[in-house]
Amino acid sequence: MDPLPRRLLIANRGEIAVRVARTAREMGIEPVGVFASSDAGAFHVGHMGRSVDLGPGGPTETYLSIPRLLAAAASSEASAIHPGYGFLSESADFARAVTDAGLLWIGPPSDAIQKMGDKLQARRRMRGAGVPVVPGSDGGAERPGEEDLIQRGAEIGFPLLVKASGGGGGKGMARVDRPEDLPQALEETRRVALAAFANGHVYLEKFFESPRHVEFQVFGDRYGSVVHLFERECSVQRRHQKVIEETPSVALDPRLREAMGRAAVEAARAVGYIGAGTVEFLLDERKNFYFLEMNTRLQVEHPITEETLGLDLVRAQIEIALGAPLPAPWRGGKLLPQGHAIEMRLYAEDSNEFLPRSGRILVWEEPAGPGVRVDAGVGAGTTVGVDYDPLLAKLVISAPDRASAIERAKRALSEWVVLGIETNAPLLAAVLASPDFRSGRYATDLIRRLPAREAQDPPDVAWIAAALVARNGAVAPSGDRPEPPRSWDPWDEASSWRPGA
Amino acid sequence: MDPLPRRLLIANRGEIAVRVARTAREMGIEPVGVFASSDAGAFHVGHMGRSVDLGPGGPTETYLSIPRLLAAAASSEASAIHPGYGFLSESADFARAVTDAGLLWIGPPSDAIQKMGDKLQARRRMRGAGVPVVPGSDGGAERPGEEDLIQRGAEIGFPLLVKASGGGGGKGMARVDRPEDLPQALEETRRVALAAFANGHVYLEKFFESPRHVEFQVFGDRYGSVVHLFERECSVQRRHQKVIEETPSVALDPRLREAMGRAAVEAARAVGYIGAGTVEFLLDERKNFYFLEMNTRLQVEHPITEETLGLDLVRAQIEIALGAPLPAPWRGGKLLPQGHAIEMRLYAEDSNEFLPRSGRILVWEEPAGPGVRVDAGVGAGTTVGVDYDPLLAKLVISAPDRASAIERAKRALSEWVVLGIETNAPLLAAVLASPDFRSGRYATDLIRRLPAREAQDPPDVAWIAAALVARNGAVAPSGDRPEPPRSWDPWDEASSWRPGA
Amino acid sequence: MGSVGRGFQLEARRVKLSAGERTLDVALEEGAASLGDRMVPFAPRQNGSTLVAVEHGGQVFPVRAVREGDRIFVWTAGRTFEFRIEPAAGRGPARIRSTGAESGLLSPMPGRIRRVLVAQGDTVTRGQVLLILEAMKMEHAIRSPRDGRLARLMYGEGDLVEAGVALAEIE
Amino acid sequence: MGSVGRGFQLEARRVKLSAGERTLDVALEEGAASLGDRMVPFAPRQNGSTLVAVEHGGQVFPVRAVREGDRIFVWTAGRTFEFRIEPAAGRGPARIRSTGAESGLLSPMPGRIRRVLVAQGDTVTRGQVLLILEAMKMEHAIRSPRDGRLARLMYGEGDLVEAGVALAEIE
Repeated sequence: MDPLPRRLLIANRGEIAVRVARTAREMGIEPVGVFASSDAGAFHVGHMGRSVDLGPGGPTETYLSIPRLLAAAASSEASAIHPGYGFLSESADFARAVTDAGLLWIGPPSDAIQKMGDKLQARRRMRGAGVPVVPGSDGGAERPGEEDLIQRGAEIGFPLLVKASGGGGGKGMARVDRPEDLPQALEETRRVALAAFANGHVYLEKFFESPRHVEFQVFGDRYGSVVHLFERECSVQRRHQKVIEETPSVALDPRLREAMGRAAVEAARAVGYIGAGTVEFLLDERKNFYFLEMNTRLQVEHPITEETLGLDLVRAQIEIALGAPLPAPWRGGKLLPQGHAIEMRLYAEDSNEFLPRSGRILVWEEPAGPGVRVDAGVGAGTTVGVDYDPLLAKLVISAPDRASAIERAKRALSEWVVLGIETNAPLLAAVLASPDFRSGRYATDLIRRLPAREAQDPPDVAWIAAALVARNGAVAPSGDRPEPPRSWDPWDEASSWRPGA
Repeated sequence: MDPLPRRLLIANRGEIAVRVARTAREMGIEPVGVFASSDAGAFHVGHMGRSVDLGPGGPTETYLSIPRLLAAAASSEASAIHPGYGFLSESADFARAVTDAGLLWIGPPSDAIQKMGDKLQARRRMRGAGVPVVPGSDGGAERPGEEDLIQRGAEIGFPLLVKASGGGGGKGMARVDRPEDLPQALEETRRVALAAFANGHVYLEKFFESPRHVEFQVFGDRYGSVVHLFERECSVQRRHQKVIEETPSVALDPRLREAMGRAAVEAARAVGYIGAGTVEFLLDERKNFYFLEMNTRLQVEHPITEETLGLDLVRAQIEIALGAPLPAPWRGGKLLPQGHAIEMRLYAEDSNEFLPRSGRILVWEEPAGPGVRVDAGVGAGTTVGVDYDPLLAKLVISAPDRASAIERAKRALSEWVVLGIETNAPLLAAVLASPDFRSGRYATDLIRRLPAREAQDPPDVAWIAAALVARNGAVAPSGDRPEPPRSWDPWDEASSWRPGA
Repeated sequence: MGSVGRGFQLEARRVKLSAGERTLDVALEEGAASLGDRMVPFAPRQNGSTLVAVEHGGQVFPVRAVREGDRIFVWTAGRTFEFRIEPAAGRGPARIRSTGAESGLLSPMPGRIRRVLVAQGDTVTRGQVLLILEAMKMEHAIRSPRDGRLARLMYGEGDLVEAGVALAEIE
Repeated sequence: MGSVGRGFQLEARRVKLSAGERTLDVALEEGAASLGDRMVPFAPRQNGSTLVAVEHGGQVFPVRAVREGDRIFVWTAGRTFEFRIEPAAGRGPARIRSTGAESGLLSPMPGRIRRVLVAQGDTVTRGQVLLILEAMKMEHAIRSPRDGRLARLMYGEGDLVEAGVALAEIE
């Protein structure tokens, strides 16, 4: 294995930047953060060894600017870069630029990213590798024209999905129920795709009413070994994006797990994969599985795999990037998951329409205790704006079995105090309480089928507490600016209190 | 198993009260807290389902008052009581009173507590059960007189320890180096013992220069089964009290582990033990082990056992008290520890003389992320007084192996931000960095042999930050009372900020 | 009771609060609170200067509460509630809530105007997409609630808007 | 740099700080700090109203800081430091530190006087136990630093004492 870098630049923000920094420290590597000037006080900056200012502008000019990131690595003398997820994590250009700059790229080879990044190409490769893919419009012609697509649509049948070749993760896709809506859907998807991914190619896919979404964690090393680290059940979604993940999946029996795992390894092999990746499958009611896409990076939900296997996947990413082979026990199939793990994503959004919220976090108390891990990207005082992902933190639960994991998850969720901004905690609680989730018999339509989250009347103590706080802050000493609520101002006492007095 | 109680009264405070409450919630039991009126705003009160005011007075009139605790259980309709550790957890009278009141006692039978509570009696029983005990003055006469003891002292040899029969956990003992000091030591120990334990009996024990302190977790059920859940290495001590514990112990090989485990089980059997208990052993340089004492309650350091075995020991306590048998895998010897766990105790005390500190916690940021568990009894704003144990929180680390556990512990410790009160964090860091601890070759004299913790010069950024805060708080608007430091007052912005503005 | 009085002055106090559709006059006196027409005994319990619990009918219940402007956030028993301080004399001016339900003309979320598809003066039809709002990687189409003429457009492309603000006026 | 200026007013500021044995005049101006006789460029970085980092020589380093009375606590790079604000004109009156090292007559820790073993006026000898102080389950014997006469006893049994306060006077 090559020597460890002295500093690792983390080209990201939020919880994943903090998460990667923790592993870096444990390896004796100084984590270097980056931030947009307008984002100077971001939470992650307070958790790095040091950070570099990427300058003015929005995400595009900063966290997404390859030149500025490379300059930041140079100025901080960081010799390696970890992209986290999102932002440039799946940019083949970035991977190439980092390597060309003589820096260590903590991720898969750029050509593997490219091959999987184009969904059409990827589907073709998978078919070639004998991995089942969702029936779609890309069986024949390289680039089918308008008429071909409309004809294929008729063959596939409705409802179906129009998908952008450059899309993924639920972005750049549209559901079409009737043939007559197809042309407009094609146009709109092309527009979005061009704007979002600079790639206007689209294709059609069979639409499954209520499939499961199950993914496999895979790892490859530069010596040709590829293994999987078991599955993650990701069917609890809203807006085609994951909210709760768990492992193991109740939908898999040993034989199916083995078959899907083998397919995942084949998929990774087909693109010469090195490092950490995730192969996503659709699983239909009849337990047929289809390749959906491969994410060529660390997943948001990677911690549930870490918890059940007792591993640090970020450490494994770094060691493999440094040339280490896959750990022997991984290759020997000696790895056995212990117990059950559940991840809940706390988003700054409402629990019914899932619309993002912004504001300032005034009180932030995290759950803790046995079997509870919180990976947070915010804290008390953090301002949540509109420019970045609304993910606030991840609550990761481990327990000996699924039933006790669910009880523990409910307990932990009930301990979480977040005041000042609306979160989706009520949605998370509703899922944990739903019979479908508890039975394990659920699919991607679980949340759609839940009753709406209704606002509850506050109990007496809540009204009393509100009155206490309202009144204490209501005495205005100077003009219209209310005085800081006395009982809430740590300085009120602090400044008058004297040690030894 | 009997039906679960609807409410569980937790006769304790601080981190253990919160810890027990968490398990209660996961079992669907409402945790009921108690507090002294003078301790009304204690951290644990904010983490219960509800709490009951024990009224005026110090610890003796409140947390140690059996009548008031029983009254609290009655008024809150709690049908079970968990004592935590310390306070009345090892009071046979309390255990009896709780049972007599028709409430469920989450702990061992009162007579088992009694038998182990009197250290002289316990030593005699252990000898009877064939468990090796530390050579001492209690071989012969029931209650040896002054002269007998002085003669025995000569036989045992100096240095030796004078111990109070009612003592334990490092309390009520004195080291004597020269024969001529023995009479005064006997007198002083008797005085302390009478005052502290209402039991003036003392005895002598061989003193070991640098033994290891290794304990075994045991569990018994009411059907006569007794098992051990492996060891905890507790040799990192100051003032005869534990600071860092880890499991497994590097000092034990499989054969020794098996022998000590069997002795621990025998010790518990000898007193008809039911529930969770801990058998403490001295381990000398030649790997001879001697029974030291049995703690008939949950230990502060129980979490490291939970982490390596993936268990919830509090849940097991409650289930066994309700009549459940020991889980089958425990009895079948199927239990195998996974990886390595380390607990670090954060105390409000200085790192050189270990003298307690009091004050107010102004900033409190806990470490988090993979393999990190924090059981805390305080938070931002908590006032730490002189009436209670100075334990602030426990940092529990788990990792695949000892080396990575130590690196993770260092990382987590470096993340911990506690401002406003002095803590022993520098001591904890010094232990983690010491060659003796890292090699695993250490004993109870580890901390004594460390170089003193020297105050370091603050780096530039610390001076700058101090100046920023000093100046922002220096503008005094009214008389001598400085204004709250602007940049630190969450209300300054909050009160002038308007949503949608 | 060392904790009471610490921070809190418990002379009589009265405030009108609303939560969701409910509005209530709450008055606090030493040891008792009147909620609308009900009286309940209570006492605050503080951790240093932080309210951790409220005594209510002899038992003490955990609570967290914080005020920001005229909004108050309260956590208790695992649930969070938002209150508003209402002007003492009856309800104040109707406040715009950001549910996006009432009218497509209100911004349903904070975000940036990604595209403006119409111009002032245009005649628009019900359901027609007027603007595309983007926040946190998500696009949201703002449609006209009815047929009419676009009298005013309050924002242009790239503008930042809060939740619940008016985006356009239609005659 | 939206974050600067938020909360912090960066007009020139000067303060005398001490940490352990070191005392330093620190002056902050927009973008630069003078530490004693050295000038270093700097800028605060805030999270909302919370200082999370300080830019120093082009790189940004995490920091937490808080003031209580004339004491300032700062965390950075995993270590914590305590500062004191010194009166601008030279050092102020010598402050009693609670290390317990200087004199057995100072309370080495906060606690309760458990027992008083001597009376005012008694002649005492060096090393003689005068008081027994108890805190957090721990007993601590306060011994006489020298031979002499016990001129004054400041506290009685059961009294609560802070760290660093004088417990007795010996002539």
